[in-house]
Amino acid sequence: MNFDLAEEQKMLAEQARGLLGKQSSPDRLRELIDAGAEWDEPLWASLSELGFPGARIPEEYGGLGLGDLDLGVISEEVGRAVAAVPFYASIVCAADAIQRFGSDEQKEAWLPRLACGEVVGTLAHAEGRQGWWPKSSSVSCRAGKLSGVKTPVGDAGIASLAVVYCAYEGKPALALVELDGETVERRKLDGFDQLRAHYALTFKDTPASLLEASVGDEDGLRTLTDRMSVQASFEAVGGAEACVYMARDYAMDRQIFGRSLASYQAIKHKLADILVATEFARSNAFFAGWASDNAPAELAVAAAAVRLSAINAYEQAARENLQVHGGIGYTFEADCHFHYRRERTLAITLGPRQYWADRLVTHVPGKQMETA
Amino acid sequence: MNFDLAEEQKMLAEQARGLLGKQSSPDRLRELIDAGAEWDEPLWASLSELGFPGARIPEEYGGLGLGDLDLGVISEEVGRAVAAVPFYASIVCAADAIQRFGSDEQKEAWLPRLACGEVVGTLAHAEGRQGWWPKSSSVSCRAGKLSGVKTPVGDAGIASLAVVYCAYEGKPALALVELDGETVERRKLDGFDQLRAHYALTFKDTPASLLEASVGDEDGLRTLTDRMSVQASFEAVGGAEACVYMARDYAMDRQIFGRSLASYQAIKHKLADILVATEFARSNAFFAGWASDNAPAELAVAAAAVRLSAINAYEQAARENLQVHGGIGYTFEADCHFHYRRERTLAITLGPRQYWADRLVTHVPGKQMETA
Amino acid sequence: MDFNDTPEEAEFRAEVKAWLAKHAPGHELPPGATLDDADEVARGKAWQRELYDGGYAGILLSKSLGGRGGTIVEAVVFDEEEKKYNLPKGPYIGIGLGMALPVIGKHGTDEQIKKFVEPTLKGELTWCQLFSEPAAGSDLAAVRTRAVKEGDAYVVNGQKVWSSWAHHSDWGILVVRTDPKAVKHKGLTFFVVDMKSPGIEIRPIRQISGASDFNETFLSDVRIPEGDRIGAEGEGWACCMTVLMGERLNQGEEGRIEALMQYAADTPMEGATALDDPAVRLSLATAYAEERAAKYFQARLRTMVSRGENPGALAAMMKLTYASRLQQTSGLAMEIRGMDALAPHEDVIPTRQLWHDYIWSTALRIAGGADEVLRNQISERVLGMPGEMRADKGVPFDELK
Amino acid sequence: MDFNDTPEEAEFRAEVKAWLAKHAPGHELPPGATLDDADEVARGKAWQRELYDGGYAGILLSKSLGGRGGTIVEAVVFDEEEKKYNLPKGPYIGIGLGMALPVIGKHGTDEQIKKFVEPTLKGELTWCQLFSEPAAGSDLAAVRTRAVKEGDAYVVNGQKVWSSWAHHSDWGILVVRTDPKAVKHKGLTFFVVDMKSPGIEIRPIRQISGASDFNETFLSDVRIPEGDRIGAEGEGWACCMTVLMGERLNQGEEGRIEALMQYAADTPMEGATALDDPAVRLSLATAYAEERAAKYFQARLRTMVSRGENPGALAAMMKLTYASRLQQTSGLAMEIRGMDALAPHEDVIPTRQLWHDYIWSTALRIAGGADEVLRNQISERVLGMPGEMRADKGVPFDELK
Repeated sequence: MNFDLAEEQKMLAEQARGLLGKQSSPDRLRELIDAGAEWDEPLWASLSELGFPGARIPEEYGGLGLGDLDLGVISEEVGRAVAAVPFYASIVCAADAIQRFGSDEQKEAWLPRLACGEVVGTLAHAEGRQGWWPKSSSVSCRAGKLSGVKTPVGDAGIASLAVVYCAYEGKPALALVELDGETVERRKLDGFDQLRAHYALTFKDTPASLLEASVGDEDGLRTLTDRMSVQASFEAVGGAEACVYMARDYAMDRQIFGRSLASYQAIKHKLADILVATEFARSNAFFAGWASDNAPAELAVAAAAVRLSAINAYEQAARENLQVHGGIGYTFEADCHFHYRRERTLAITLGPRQYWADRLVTHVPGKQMETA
Repeated sequence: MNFDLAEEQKMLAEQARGLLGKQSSPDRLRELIDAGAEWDEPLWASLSELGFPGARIPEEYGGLGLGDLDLGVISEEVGRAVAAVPFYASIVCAADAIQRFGSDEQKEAWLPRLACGEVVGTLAHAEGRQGWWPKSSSVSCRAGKLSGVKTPVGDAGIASLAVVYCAYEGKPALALVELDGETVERRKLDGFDQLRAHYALTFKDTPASLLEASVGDEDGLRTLTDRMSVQASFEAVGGAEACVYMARDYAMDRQIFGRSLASYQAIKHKLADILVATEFARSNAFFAGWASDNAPAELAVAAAAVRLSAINAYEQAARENLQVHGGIGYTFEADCHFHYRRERTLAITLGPRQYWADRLVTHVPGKQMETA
Repeated sequence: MDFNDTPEEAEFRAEVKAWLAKHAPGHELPPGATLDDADEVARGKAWQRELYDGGYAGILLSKSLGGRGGTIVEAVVFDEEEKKYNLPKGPYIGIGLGMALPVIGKHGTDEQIKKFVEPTLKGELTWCQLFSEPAAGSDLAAVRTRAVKEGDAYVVNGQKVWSSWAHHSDWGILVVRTDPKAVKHKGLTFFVVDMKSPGIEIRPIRQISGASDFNETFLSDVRIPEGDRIGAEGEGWACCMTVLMGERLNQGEEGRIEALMQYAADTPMEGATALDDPAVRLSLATAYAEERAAKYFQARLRTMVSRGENPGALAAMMKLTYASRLQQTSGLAMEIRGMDALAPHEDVIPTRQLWHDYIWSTALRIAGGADEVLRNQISERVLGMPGEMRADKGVPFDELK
Repeated sequence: MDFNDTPEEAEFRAEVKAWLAKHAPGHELPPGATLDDADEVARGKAWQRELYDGGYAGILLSKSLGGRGGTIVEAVVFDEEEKKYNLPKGPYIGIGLGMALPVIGKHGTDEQIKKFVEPTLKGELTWCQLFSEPAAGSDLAAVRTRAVKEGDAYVVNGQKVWSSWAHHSDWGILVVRTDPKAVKHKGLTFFVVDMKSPGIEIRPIRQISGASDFNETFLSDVRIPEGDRIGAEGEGWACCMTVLMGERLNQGEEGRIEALMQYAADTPMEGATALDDPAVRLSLATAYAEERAAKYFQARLRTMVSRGENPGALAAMMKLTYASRLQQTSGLAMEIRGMDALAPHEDVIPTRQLWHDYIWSTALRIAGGADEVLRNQISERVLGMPGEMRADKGVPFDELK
């Protein structure tokens, strides 16, 4: 029994944190927002040089062939920095979908280009108010052509490839679509997160190639979302921890009524509780990352548990970090708002709490209940 | 607009509080528990002398003919003292049911005796695990005879009269039953609340008289529970306030690390939050009590709102009062435990939060949703 | 207890309704319009002038000061009726009526009253407040902006923050330190300052919402005539208390949770709507119960005020709960709607309102008494618990670290 | 990261399994049995003797002291396997192994080690702790029980509370004040005391649960020989820290929330069960996620310990969350079951367990570090935030009010 990261994983985290700390500072984030940028392209190039996008992609497809937990430590650092890169969309979602459901040809065509960061992909699952993964998709795939609307789709402005959740012969399926053609209309939406752009994608007889293994594989699609949950939860843990220490540092510096703000029990206990929530969420994330590779039968419960605990932790952390900062936290010049907005993105992108509660209860060992 | 109790109501509260403070001290409660008593009979006699049981019963039936808000201020004092009297069972529930659904004969037969406290009544609605008001009751009423099991029924050991929720010709109904006959088996249950006994009642062809107006009147039965909710919520508000001030007083006295325990922000903020919850719950109770008499169309929402806020307040108050007391709070000699147990009784007797959430959402003006 | 109007109240309401029906429609803003600031201020002033002419400016202000000398219930009734129209009501008007006039009325000289009250009531004079500083927020008495007497004027240097609409205000109410050798609360003095005075520089603060309706105000050798000092030197803290203790009985807004219920009902979910989900129902019903409680609690406070009682720190309960509830429920509603709430595809308006609320709630939890400060007030002033241990007690300001 | 046993761990587990299969069944308690206290203690002692003979008493205790000198992982493995049997394990054994032996081992003399360690490991000697006092709970250093040296003995007077099973223990570990002129923490001294000494009177405390497994212990002129002092005079606080800092890595129990899910599933609700209600699901799933997190967090701490790192205040997180979770979820489960949970009609056992948990959680939130104390520890020791302002710092004990 050894429940800690391996040395190599710690080095990976350190490397990622070092790079992101240098290239993705809060001032850089402000610069990007001011420029209306959709992403931090130079940062993505640097991350790609070090092989991060390809971390979990098999070596035969140009990746490093590492595991889910390794990817998790990178996701955590991306979350800590609120980095404006399509790591989640392109790697956690799109590359994973291709890896799990694609044919050899599809893998050969796309995974190497995703692994080196040259191509950015995304996964288009939501359909507006119909939900994040509507039971039956209104986007249809027929005879190699895709039609319908997916919205919102994260990072779809910089992606040239989308894995699209659709209906094929009445069954749920994933299809690969190149976004640069004329049959795709990309409409940038006004979004809540200033560092992750979302689009509405309208397909009109757009050429698409099915990921054959996905057709009708509902369990497989749920496992894909489990795996997305694990990585996004690592992101949330990184963000939550950043908030705790940002608040702590501010409170230590700030004097109020002749005392350090950090000496007030209201502030101490608030941060203690959030630290507990964060460390607990991290513990669930560690297990989920481990189970994802080593105990797939436990993944459903682990992914649900980490989703519920990580989002709770990040929600508290993002809100109370701003609160501890007081008025200054409400200014664009302070760094609280990046997390305050990103937290909502993660919470909502990961699907409703109720979905995960159902998934958890249904899969807890010894229980034989139906999904509601 | 005047949103405060009238002078007479304040006097009523003061009178009740004075009497209960004197006769129903914590030491008296300990004495009753030690004696295994089911109630405080002398206290009930004193309350009856002052006319409290008959407060809301019309003057023509020997009561004082006061309103729901008046009854509420008495309920609040009963809750503050955790008094071991069947005020809720006999007056809030049984007498109200008879008053609302009984024939003139039934009212004449029972209300005067309930009003003067000579007879104790109770309302038997729950059926074990089937819930507090099962959709279709398993207790049947046929040709003036009642058969089946009701459990648990509060104060049924001291009651000689029960209003029983049952099925009559397939419809929900209430029936009056005298409990002292041989066809009723009363089994005392081991219960959580040491100051309010609960029984299982088994009826075998027990003579019963229907409250005719109740037959099939589902809306009427729901209104009855709304009215029960209002009064029990007042009880909860009284209990919650007692807890806040008990905790405050203890903290002011207790020295820890060379300072008053009350000077710690963790304690101050905890009690501030509970006080807010209590004052808010009281505000909802005031409105609900007022609406119950003056704006019946608003009762459903008001009863649901006060149930949700009052139980939340009392739950927090009962738990944190004990916490503020530390180790001493865990002893029988301290006074925290009366509230800690009674709070659960009120929370659960008032039915599931979900029931009230449904009732509220369904009745909020402008909404046209179905009850789930 | 009675929720209905008394006959007198009903009469007043009828009178107000009639007056508004005649005068308000001409001042209403077009629905959904975004005006430029100058236009908004001009419209706000015009409506205030209308109110003045109708006898409804300063309902609570005493008659001797030129107000109506009305009751709290009349103010509430007027407010309820006025809210039925979409009228221009900005802080530049509200600060004058709610903060400047009470302090001038109580601590000012007859000349000052004469100079400021009527023009403010008429909407001719707009106000901003210059209280908070970067190192003096919750701890307002820590202000460092200095005023030094030179002849018949004070020379003021320092920096103020969180003054709303300073760039569109005529005058400011200002608290500064005149005696750094005195202990913190004792060395403060209160002024009114002409915002066009030389040496005043106003810079917008960029907020996390994207808006810049708050400012930083830099004061460099600003000369304020002695005649614009309110009260005596050293009376600044008492003046601040007059300002801050003003009626805060209007905190919170009703109807928010009903709107969220509607939002949930407009969100499809597995053949029904999100509002049919019991977990959603329970969350929204609980929030609704709290919102209703706030409404009735407010009514209790108003009843107290109408009897001449001071609700004191009880009023803090309204703001404390409103801000948290706004944050929690707007965040929750985004989750209920799901991904469409991150970047709505159509029907953008209600979702934008949620974003606004979710962001604005953070400011609300801080401004006008942070959550933690309000909990202190409630525990100390309502429950009588001990004050915080202070390291600044009795220490001259310039010896504090 | 690996949740599986290493080959060495697997080997140890196999060995333990085999040993337990042979020796444990004879010591198991009949299911649902309630024994009288004396019988329970006798059985507890017998099982401890069996452990000793098998070489499993004091797995973590160093070999030089007569323990096994095993690793934390071995202790965990043994614990996991032992828990599969319903064995008698009372505080009278646990306090000896977990509190008395570590402090005697670290601060005691060779004679003391010789006298106490082996009999305790063998289960021949049982222990209670005499630390808390009515005015010294969270603030343990405020103890007032006095010891005055007279010749070669100390005469002790005072009152201790919350000693569990004091009436069935042979010896007690005791902290008292020997120097009231010294500041609070400095005037304390640590002793072991024979519970049969004249002058010791033990009275049961009546708890809110109805049980009386805790005691008040009154000490009146109790003479303790100098040889039973542990460490030097004034070293009492250091000894207490050794006791209290002992591994608290076993806080919390798994499987609670699964049991509540089953309880909900056994509760009918509108044609389905309570577990089918989404609001119930969400509450229980969230609690389950926290319980799981605690399990893996504990595993992280154990990994730290197995590397010789000290988790320090991190361990407080386990207890803090466990106690609150127990209170919340047992209360919630009662609501889920509804009125039957107030006074069950049949199938009483799971409901009684909930009552027990709901009551016991209040004790857990206080004992061994109240919630508020643990939050202080986490913020100060893990986050490095400032300590509380203290009025007792540097003041001689007898000058404190």
